[in-house]
Amino acid sequence: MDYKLKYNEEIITLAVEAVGDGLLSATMGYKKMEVAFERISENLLSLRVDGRKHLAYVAELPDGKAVMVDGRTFLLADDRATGTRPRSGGANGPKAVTAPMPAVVTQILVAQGQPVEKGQGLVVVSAMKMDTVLAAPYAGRVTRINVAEGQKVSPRQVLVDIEPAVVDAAEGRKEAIHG
Amino acid sequence: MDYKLKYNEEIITLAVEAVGDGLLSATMGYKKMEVAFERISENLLSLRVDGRKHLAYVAELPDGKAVMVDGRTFLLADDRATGTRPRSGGANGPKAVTAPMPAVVTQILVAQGQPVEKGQGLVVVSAMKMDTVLAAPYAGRVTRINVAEGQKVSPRQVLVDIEPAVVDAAEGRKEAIHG
Amino acid sequence: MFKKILIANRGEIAVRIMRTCKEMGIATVAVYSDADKHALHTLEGDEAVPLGPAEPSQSYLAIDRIIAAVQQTGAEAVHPGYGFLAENADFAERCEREGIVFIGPPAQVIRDLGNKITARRIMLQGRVPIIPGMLAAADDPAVWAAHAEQIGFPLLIKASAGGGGKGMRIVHDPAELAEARRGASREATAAFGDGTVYLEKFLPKCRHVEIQILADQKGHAIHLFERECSIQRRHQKIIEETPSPALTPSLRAAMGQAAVTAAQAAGYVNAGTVEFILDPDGNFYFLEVNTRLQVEHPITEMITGLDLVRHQIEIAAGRPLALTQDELSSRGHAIECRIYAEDPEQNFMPSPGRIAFFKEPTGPGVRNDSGVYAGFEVPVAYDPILSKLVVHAETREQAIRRMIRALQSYAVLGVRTPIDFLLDVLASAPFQAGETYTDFIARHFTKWSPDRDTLDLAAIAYVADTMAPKARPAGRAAQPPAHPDPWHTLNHWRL
Amino acid sequence: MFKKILIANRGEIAVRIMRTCKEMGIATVAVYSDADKHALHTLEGDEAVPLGPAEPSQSYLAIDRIIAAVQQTGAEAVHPGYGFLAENADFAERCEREGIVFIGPPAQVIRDLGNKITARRIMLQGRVPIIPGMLAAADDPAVWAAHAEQIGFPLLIKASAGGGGKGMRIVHDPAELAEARRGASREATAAFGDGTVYLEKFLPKCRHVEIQILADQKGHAIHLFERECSIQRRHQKIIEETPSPALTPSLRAAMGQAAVTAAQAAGYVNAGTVEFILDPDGNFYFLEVNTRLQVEHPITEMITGLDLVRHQIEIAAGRPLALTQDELSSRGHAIECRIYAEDPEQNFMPSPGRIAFFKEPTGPGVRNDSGVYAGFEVPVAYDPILSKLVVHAETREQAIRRMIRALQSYAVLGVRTPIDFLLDVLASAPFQAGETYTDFIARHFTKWSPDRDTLDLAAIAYVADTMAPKARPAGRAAQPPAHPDPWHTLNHWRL
Repeated sequence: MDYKLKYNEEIITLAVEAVGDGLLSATMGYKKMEVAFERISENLLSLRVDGRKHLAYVAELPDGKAVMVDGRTFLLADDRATGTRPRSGGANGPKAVTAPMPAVVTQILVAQGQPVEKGQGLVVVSAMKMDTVLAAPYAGRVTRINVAEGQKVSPRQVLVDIEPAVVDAAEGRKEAIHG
Repeated sequence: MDYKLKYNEEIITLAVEAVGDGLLSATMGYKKMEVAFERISENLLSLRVDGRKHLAYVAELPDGKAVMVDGRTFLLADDRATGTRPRSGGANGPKAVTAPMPAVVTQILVAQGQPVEKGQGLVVVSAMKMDTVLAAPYAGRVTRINVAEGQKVSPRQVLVDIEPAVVDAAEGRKEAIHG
Repeated sequence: MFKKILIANRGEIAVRIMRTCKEMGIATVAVYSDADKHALHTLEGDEAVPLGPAEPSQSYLAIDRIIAAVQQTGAEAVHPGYGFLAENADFAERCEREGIVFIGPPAQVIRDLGNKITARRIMLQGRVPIIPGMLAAADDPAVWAAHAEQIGFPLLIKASAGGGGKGMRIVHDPAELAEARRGASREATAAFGDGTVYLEKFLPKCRHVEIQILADQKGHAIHLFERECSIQRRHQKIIEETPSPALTPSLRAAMGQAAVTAAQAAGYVNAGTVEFILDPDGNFYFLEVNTRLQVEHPITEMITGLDLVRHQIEIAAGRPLALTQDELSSRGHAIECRIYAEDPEQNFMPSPGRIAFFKEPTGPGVRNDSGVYAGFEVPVAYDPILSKLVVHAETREQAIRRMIRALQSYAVLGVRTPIDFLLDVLASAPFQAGETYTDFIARHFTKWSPDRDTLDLAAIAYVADTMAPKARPAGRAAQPPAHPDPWHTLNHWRL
Repeated sequence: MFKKILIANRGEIAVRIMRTCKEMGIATVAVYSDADKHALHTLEGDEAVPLGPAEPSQSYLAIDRIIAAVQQTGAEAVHPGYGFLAENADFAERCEREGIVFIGPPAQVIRDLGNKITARRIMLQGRVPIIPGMLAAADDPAVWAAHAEQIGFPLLIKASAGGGGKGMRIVHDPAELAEARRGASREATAAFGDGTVYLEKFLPKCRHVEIQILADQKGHAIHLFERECSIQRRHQKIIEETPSPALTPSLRAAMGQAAVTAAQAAGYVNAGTVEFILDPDGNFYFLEVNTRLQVEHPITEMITGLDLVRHQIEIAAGRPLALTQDELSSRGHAIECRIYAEDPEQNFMPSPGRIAFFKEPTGPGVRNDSGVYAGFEVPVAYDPILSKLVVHAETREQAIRRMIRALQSYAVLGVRTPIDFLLDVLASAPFQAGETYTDFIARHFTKWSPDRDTLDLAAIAYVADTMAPKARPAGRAAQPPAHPDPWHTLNHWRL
């Protein structure tokens, strides 16, 4: 069975074969690993990967599972559940600016109908004593502002809709990487 | 609503009236208490009893709930679920000797059919580096031995059946208390 | 001694103060905003008074509401913790006026030391070394130009009311001076309502070393050695340690004495911290006095064996400080890591949310002062500190190893933390060599990203978690029969 | 230094040893019985080798299997912890023969000191004060009678191979002597396979005070001050503290010196403990040497700032002990409470079972060395210690208050513990006055039962738990929409 796990903007592919009770064989790229696993408690697993022991703490979150191994924590999501997410730009690219975390809108820097440049500040949100400027991911025109100053916003709530200017997708992506 | 809670061999009776969301009025004997409560997490409750705050940790166990308040832990069981349990002796009294904890039988001191005195050692069990002699709770005759030396036993497993000698129930109880 | 203290703060520092109060037999009053109804400090206070909405101005900074809570609960003293009202002279003054003991220095001392220009003048009079620079506010550009020339470039413009890097500009060239001054002043006005700025010499490769002091109401003052706090991100400390790898015994004695002199020059009372800049040649310069308990106070507690909060409360209650400088000694080495809800991959952006799982490190020489628990929703409204992880060991090398072990066994799932980033800092050669300068993160860790090998393991753990059957039933392995014989042998074991 | 160490033990002590190994960069091998497949030490070891069935004789006491595990994993040294094989001279000898470093004294020293009569002779030669009594085994009843008359009644009969109170009898009258001797000898034979018993003067109102020692392979020995361990139930310590409330500085120096002399007289190497009986007049007498790490070692670590396990390993690796007596000092006051799975209402009967919920105390000066976790099934087969709760504070009074706070915030649900009993002992007037004699529990706490007022609160909590809706869903308060816009603003914050 193949697993596609999303980590940040990246997809990690594992070919997994159950080879016994609590035993599996996992292939990642050129690396093949023999794994023994056992659940110790709700959030704790004991693993043996190619003969080496590890403890893994796992918790279910709304957007995936948080996994901690050897002091390092990763948020992984089943990509089949969430759909592939290209990094930015292109035909499947964003049409909106969303809130990255629960925050309060402290300032709106643009007006409806206004053309904006890529990287131009649109909205200032405040969370945990820190102000953050949310910037336009591409050039375009503000079609709608969905929030008011002082309003609380949730993760991924769409704050501003932007209609993109016609731009070559490949170039847009390149710019994003160099930005 | 009345709660009958079993604590050791004792029954604690509470008359409880829900007086609002997260609010109840509890009467125990002559004491009446106004209680506000709120669940903080699966095992943690915040209580306000007659205006004083307390934190209570609660866990479901097979034989009741363990409750910890201010560093003191009690095992309480709903008596309606378990039925009343007289302390010892009398018509409803025990007919058997049971294991008090998971243990290993190290020695059997009596034989089937043998008459035994009250307090006479019947079985030695070993748990956690400590040997314990299980004694006859009353005089009688061993009708059956259900275990063998070296056998592992579980809490409340019946180890030895005893048919009681005819004895005045009231006197039997008195002796048990003075013993 | 006080019978009841109100803690005008939240989170881990409120919890930490309550613990000492409880040990002193003092009842505690927690205050909380709507966002903190289920916060640990709200749960752990003997009483808890709601203040109002999450916004600090309407809760933890609302002086009237806090004073009302003190009066309503009959508390005799207020501990401000750090942040919020801890260095607010108006609040301290209001407490004085209302007959409430403020656990900190007198209002006038907070006011004097809160103004950096005033503080510099006090230190100069007390012969405490200060960074070359201005000693009075000035409007005239010619005066600025003259000072600039005399001090020499590069220069640093600082806000007199400042803190947290706001209203600060580095100036490399005379031509930039006027514009930089205007920009800094504008920023200072916005941040502090006071646009006063002044000039200092800029010291590029330096360390941030601070000295903990304690002073009682009779004027007896001592120092509790130094803390090295050079590892910072966004002008905020993330790793602190003591002793400083840079101090010799004679430099330690000189800086300690300077801090005591500074305290006495300012008429200081209670616990405070004198911050210094230390240059690579061993010259040190007064930076500022923090007139409160510091986030990093536990490392001083570890090496001295003292409870600083207890001493704060005793001093505030008018007790003389029984400790003398001679009997104090620094034992072993202590390190603190601040564990924030933040994302080290995203420039330490805050990462609020619900903590789904929380397992704290334990063991010899490990202390974790936490303000959260599994199930708690870390609010958006406040500084996202979750806990301060502190270790103590015989030597610096052993303390580093101990901190690495502690970080590796610290599981916080549900919000992002810098635990893996901190692991890499502690394991790095420059940190281990003690090359802890204030530019450390910018110099060595700007392009940090998480370990790839462990990511592979995490992916395997994800799959294993999906495949492994979920938790076994809550009951014991061996269930008792449904209607067990009621007689309990246990009662007869004493026969 | 060793690259890999096998820990021939289980539970909290195995976990505690592993932590130091990890900090020293030494890989650890856990061994486990069938009952400990999911034990914390099994999980935390870098490797874990199964030994066999739960019965100690087939697992943790099975020398052949442990030696095989060492050889199979390539470990260079074995740490025996305490209990099991820790004081087994045959095991130490076997390790020596197999070229495995045994982290403890040489086999011959364990053998000499394990025989109490031999140990008494060694101490006498070293001029260490011993309790008046016999110095050789004797069969002749006339010899016994003569000794008895010379020593004077009451007398104590002890097993030469003894420990844990087995083979011990107090004799008040010459007429009882012969029968008591036969009984003690029978018990000693059953327990130790050696029926040798001897006579000592019985000291009724006394304290149990022990001195921690460290000795390297070059003969350099130091002491790390005392531990007062008088609070015992069933001849087993439950509360230990240091400093002892009974010791003056001169008595401490004298006992410390006697312990170092004892160590040198016995040719001692590694960490060990010299136990003394201290009478109310300040006379002290050698009792025995424990040739291993003690359960209560953490309180010594707290007041000295040293990691005893690290020093054990360094000494075993042949390193000279760099510490000198002069530079050591005892700072503050430390207390340990042993948290067993046992029922203080039922004569401390073991209480095995599944731990349904486990919340450890934390905070300044609090350390909990635990070997369990929520969900773990405490096995029936072994000593039911769950953890050692240790506190450190500036004074004895503060340490007591700190321990009370820590115990009050320690939640262990699913097995019975003595936490509430310990709370009452710590709060009692005789404990607070330092009247800690070995008869303390029998004298003040035989009729103990739990607090009734808290029982009422617990009943209310039971009802509230039944009425309060169960846990809210695991997700965040604000759920994202099912198919959110995939673009993540976060990635663009650096623009």
